[in-house]
Amino acid sequence: MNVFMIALVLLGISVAIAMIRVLLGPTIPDRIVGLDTINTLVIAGMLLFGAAQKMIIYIDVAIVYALLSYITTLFIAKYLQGGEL
Amino acid sequence: MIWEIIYICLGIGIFFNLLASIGLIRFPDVYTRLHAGTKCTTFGGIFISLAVIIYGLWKWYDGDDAMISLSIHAFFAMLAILLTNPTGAHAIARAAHMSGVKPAKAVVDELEEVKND
Amino acid sequence: MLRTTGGYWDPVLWIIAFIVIAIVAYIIRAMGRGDYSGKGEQTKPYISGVEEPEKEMVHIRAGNIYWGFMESMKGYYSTMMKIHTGLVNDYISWFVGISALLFIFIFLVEVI
Amino acid sequence: MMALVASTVVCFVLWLLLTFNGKAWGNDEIIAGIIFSIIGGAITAKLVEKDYKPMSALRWLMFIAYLPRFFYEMAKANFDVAYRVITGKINPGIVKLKPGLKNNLSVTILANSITLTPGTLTVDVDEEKNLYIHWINVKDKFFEEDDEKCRCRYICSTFPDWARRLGE
Amino acid sequence: MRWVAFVVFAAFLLFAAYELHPFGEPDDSRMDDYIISNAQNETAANNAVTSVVFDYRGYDTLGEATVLFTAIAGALVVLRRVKK
Amino acid sequence: MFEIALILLSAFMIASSIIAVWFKDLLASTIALAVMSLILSLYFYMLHAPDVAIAEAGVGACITTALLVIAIKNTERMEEVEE
Amino acid sequence: MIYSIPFYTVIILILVGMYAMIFRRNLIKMAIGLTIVESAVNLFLVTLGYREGGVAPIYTNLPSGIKIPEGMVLPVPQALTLTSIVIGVAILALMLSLSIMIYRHYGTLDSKKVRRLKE
Amino acid sequence: MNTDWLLQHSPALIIALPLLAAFLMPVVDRISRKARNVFAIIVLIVEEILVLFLAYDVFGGNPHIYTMGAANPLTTVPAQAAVPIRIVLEVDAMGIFMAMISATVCLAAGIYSLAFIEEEKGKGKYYTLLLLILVGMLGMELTGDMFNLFVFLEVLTIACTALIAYRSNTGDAVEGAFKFLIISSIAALFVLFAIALLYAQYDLLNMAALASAIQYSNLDKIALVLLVAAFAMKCGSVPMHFWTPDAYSVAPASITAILVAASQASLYALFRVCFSLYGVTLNLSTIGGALIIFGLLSMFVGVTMALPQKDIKRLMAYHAISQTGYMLLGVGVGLYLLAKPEFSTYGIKAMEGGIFHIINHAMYKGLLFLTSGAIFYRLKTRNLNEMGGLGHSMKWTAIFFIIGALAIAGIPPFNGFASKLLIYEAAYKVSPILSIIAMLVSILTLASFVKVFHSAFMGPKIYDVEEVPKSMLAGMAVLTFVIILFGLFPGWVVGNIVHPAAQALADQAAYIQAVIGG
Amino acid sequence: MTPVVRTIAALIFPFIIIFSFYVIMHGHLTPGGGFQGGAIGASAIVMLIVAYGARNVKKKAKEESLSIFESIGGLVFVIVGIIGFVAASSFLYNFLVGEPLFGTIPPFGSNPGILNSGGILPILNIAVGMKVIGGLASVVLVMALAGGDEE
Repeated sequence: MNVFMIALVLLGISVAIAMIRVLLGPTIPDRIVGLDTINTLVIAGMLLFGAAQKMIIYIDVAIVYALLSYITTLFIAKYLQGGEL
Repeated sequence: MIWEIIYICLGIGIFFNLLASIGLIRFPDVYTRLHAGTKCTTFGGIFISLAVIIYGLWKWYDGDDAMISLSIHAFFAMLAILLTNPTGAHAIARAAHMSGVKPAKAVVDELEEVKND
Repeated sequence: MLRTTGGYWDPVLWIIAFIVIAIVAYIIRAMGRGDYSGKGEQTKPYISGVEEPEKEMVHIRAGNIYWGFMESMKGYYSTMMKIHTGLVNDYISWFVGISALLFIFIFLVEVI
Repeated sequence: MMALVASTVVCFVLWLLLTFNGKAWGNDEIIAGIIFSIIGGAITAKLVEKDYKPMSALRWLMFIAYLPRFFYEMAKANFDVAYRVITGKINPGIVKLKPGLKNNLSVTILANSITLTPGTLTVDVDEEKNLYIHWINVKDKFFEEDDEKCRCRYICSTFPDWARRLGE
Repeated sequence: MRWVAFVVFAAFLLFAAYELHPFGEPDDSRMDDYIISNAQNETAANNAVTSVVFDYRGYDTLGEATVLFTAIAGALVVLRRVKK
Repeated sequence: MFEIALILLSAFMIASSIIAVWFKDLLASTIALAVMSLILSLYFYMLHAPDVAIAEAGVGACITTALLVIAIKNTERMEEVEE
Repeated sequence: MIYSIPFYTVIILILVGMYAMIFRRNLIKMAIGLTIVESAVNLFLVTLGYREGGVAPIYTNLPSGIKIPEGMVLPVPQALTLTSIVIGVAILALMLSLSIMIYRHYGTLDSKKVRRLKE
Repeated sequence: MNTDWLLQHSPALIIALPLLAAFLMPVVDRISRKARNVFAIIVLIVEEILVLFLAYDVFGGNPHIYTMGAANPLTTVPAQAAVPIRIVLEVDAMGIFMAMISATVCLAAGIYSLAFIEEEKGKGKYYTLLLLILVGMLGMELTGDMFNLFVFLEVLTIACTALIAYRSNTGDAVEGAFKFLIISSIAALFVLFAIALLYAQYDLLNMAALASAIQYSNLDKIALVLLVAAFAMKCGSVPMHFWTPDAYSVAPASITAILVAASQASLYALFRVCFSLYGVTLNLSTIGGALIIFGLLSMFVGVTMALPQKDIKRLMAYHAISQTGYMLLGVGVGLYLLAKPEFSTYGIKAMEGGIFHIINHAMYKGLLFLTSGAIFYRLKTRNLNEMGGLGHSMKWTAIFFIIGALAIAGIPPFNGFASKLLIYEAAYKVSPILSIIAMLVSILTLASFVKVFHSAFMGPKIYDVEEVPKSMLAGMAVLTFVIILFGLFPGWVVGNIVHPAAQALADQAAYIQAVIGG
Repeated sequence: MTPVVRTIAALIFPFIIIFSFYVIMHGHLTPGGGFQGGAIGASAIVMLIVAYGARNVKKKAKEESLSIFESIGGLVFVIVGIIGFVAASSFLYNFLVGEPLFGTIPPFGSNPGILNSGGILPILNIAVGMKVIGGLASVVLVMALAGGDEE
């Protein structure tokens, strides 16, 4: 089996643990921390899958996520800190 | 030889990512969780990207021309993670503090003191 | 001329018949007394000595029309009003319910 | 104008890197790259506040010199977190720091570095560019110190100097 | 009552999933095979998905662009400030 | 491995969608929806549909959350408790 | 190997979304439910197009040894999904702007209170 | 630029022209108000002419096929492939019949809106969205591709939603729009799900190719149920009709007239699915029975709910439901009888009745909504209790209202009678009870319109108002003209327009032949 | 937001924009296309909205001009379609295949990708990209401004 795929599945377990935080998190910031972690993990997962399949063009998706996941965080943070958008 | 380097990089990356998740569960409040969630995932993500970059460079060296593109794109992903993750953590921490989440077990909170003045 | 399964329907014939009847009606009307002016006492309403109500009161408002019909079908209307809740969730559940019924219907027909 | 040229050049370099696929670029890629870099540069120059200077080559060199040090601190930070995750020993608090930086870029570099280095996390930045830092392991010695420089050293070693060199 | 309808609905949808072809083995792929084999010749594009989106089913994309345009015009209409 | 990954992802998607529906706090629902969209994008990616994955990334990661947060900002955050 | 787990996932997601739309009364929660159903249908389209061991139908820098056309996933469902995603965003934007206006006029998002129009 | 060339490309042009105009509208809107109005009306008129031009050719007996983006638009199946690959526009008599309705109603509503929609911020957007509704309807009616149908359904839905909420300064309008949107998007999502189920089995999206391949497996049945339920909800058939009065009553009157045509586009899609897509391979009487039940319920519940209404537009909206019931009854009876070969002539007659009723209903219900809009324009209220005595001052409106009301109640010699007669006779073959209920509903319809007429136009003069502006009267006059025309020459209309449409719908083999075989 | 967030937003803004152009322009070679690139580009503007505030963004990019931009995208799409049957055979016909501009037909099978290919696809990609950037950015901008007080 391809080593990258094994790494991907291990990352999946990591995502599972992070999702418990999204589920439990008593406050909204806790949940965003979980979301942020899952974001990075998914980016890593995308890189791994692209390498595992040797598909060069797939890596673009990871870049998109790496660039855009930040905006979600910012939006919710902006909501939490109050004031108008 | 190169496979071993990739294994090590992947191992470190996976280890720290798992550690980040466990840290998220174990720590008591947002700020400490952010320590785990930011530092470890960034570090782990960098190592996983490094594994992919090394893999790409190796294949490129072996004669598959287009594989360099894999490395460059993975490098961009890594750069983006490196730039955005700490900023996101900063934004969350600030928002959390402004929305009134107190650091648990804190011995000192100078920001709260400033706000109260 | 529109041919239906049982016969036909022609509006031109109908209009001709209508015109003929109208002419007949006019003729009958013309046979009446010519000196009737319509301005006598009999045209005024007489409600057993009570004053004639104001013009705007005479006009029957829409809410009162067919009051009897509604009253006699009270049971039906109360059910209908109960169904028309105006709740969006209900609208969607009706869709789900009807699809479920149709599912059962279309699969049962196969069985029978 | 300066901002337009700078952002166009940055965009063009990024375009070239993105479209590189192991062989030299074709003419079509270069032409499309120039056109789109100019458009992208114009949009950037129009929409973004121009409060950061185009970095000179020296700064880039310094940045490269900064990386190993930064990387070392980051690795240390991770082992630190690992230690705390496993043992659960924490003693957190939020402290104020006056690094005395002037512009936004240097503050950004410092804040991000602090976030990624051992035991610290930037929580807020106020108008005078003072940082509020969540410190996972507050030491009492920190409060006994009066000198700001020394206080900084406890938390972020020499990073303020690096940030000043890189950003100002 | 709602729950009964919901459960029946759910049962039939799950039945649909049960009846489908096994995952990863489409029953029939005449149209897609034709597109994969001929996309490069007919539309001169490497990406078969893009050639489907903009060439074979370009009309759908026109419709899709119209949907977006409509929704944005609609949002502008709904949120415009009207004198009371 | 591929199958295990798909099963994991399916479980995550169902879990996050249930979370999104279950929470009373709409902001938390939004976050759960963002997680679902993220996992969905990875799902598309692993089913070899990178085009769709990019679209879902661009939309789900940014636009959907932005719209929902703005809507919550202009209305109210908590779902009213059912009596 | 896995018989059809993705299909069941899709159905369960649709049901979760429908549950939100039938039993939840908050309008924004209903919009979230609609988004979930939308995502489920998108996922369904893509899973229909998956072919065992196939790669994306893009010829740029393919790894060697891919058979054409058996070694590629079906492109049409992906195109349909793209269209469907755009439509989903459009509907979400319109729906949320409508709920903002509803909140402005009614002061609530509870669908039980938002029913001036009935009978 | 010869006629043949124009005729060949007109299916694509019919949809491209309003689309182009809609995209141009924000630019034209910047020039001046007058330019925008003139532009909109000219586009609508040209559209009407194009549709009639194409209709003349199609009713002459040759359905048009147009393949988007092919080297030769007339070849649907490429040389190496066995099935159609590209999107095919399939213009047969039924499709162009619906397109005529849409174009006419949009033209009337466009003229009417010149004065009716107050000059405020957003009238440019209003015309943009009106043109987009037209695009959506025409796209649904002319396409021969399942997914394309879905896309245009969404265009129609979103444009309608935006226009229902056009008066967003009232809470009612927004509420009605929200209900409409959520219902429509649910319906559309399940349509998409059903399309995916069909695609999964046959790897086809073209309707004709699907029709020739369909095997009526269990999945097909599920897809059929979802399609029928979704489209029945979109066209406002009874157990799922609740959104109809909400949406119809709050929209501006000109939009309500278009909404009637829009829900008929959904009705068209329902018929297309039942007849052309599933066709003879399925036990026609099954789904025909379901349609008859839907129709009966719609007729009865619609009209009885209309009687106690106090809001004039809600009342008319319930009547729209009840009239939709007639169409469903007519076509359902047709579907039911066509499955039995010995009754097939009755089946065709019933379908003619149902289809003739579609165009009649669009015309007179559109007219009635426009008159209610005229009342609203002057009185600023929709409540019947506050009206009265308008007949003294608004004579033309009153006359138009009478014509519309008599037509909807099926009083000879107006067009409503002709189509209802066809339905009564054919429904009698299935069961006499159906005819009796249909006639009863007709009487109740008359009764409720007498109520409206009495409370709005009769009685002493209460309000001192003037007649509405000329352009509004012109919009109403267009529809009145069509009603009287159809009322006077029903035989010609049925023979030359409705019968080919019914035939095109019933004859699945010819449909498949036209797309794949030709 | 704080200067830190603003600086990082300003730093990665050109990156997102140029990446969006890359995705739009290479739509016929790599995964992506008009819609995806447009969504990314709109996200860049959304990021500016969240980092700098909607009002500041509105001063530089009005929503009216954004929607005109969007209309132009739609117009280009329809006009390309109409040219298809005026100049060639049918609506949306790919009339540029074999022409010097965008007309190179790539070799069958795996190849490194030629930008100058795809017929009308790159033009339509750009049109849809313009449309999506303008549309999504303007809708987010309008909704973000909707909550504000009357001007």
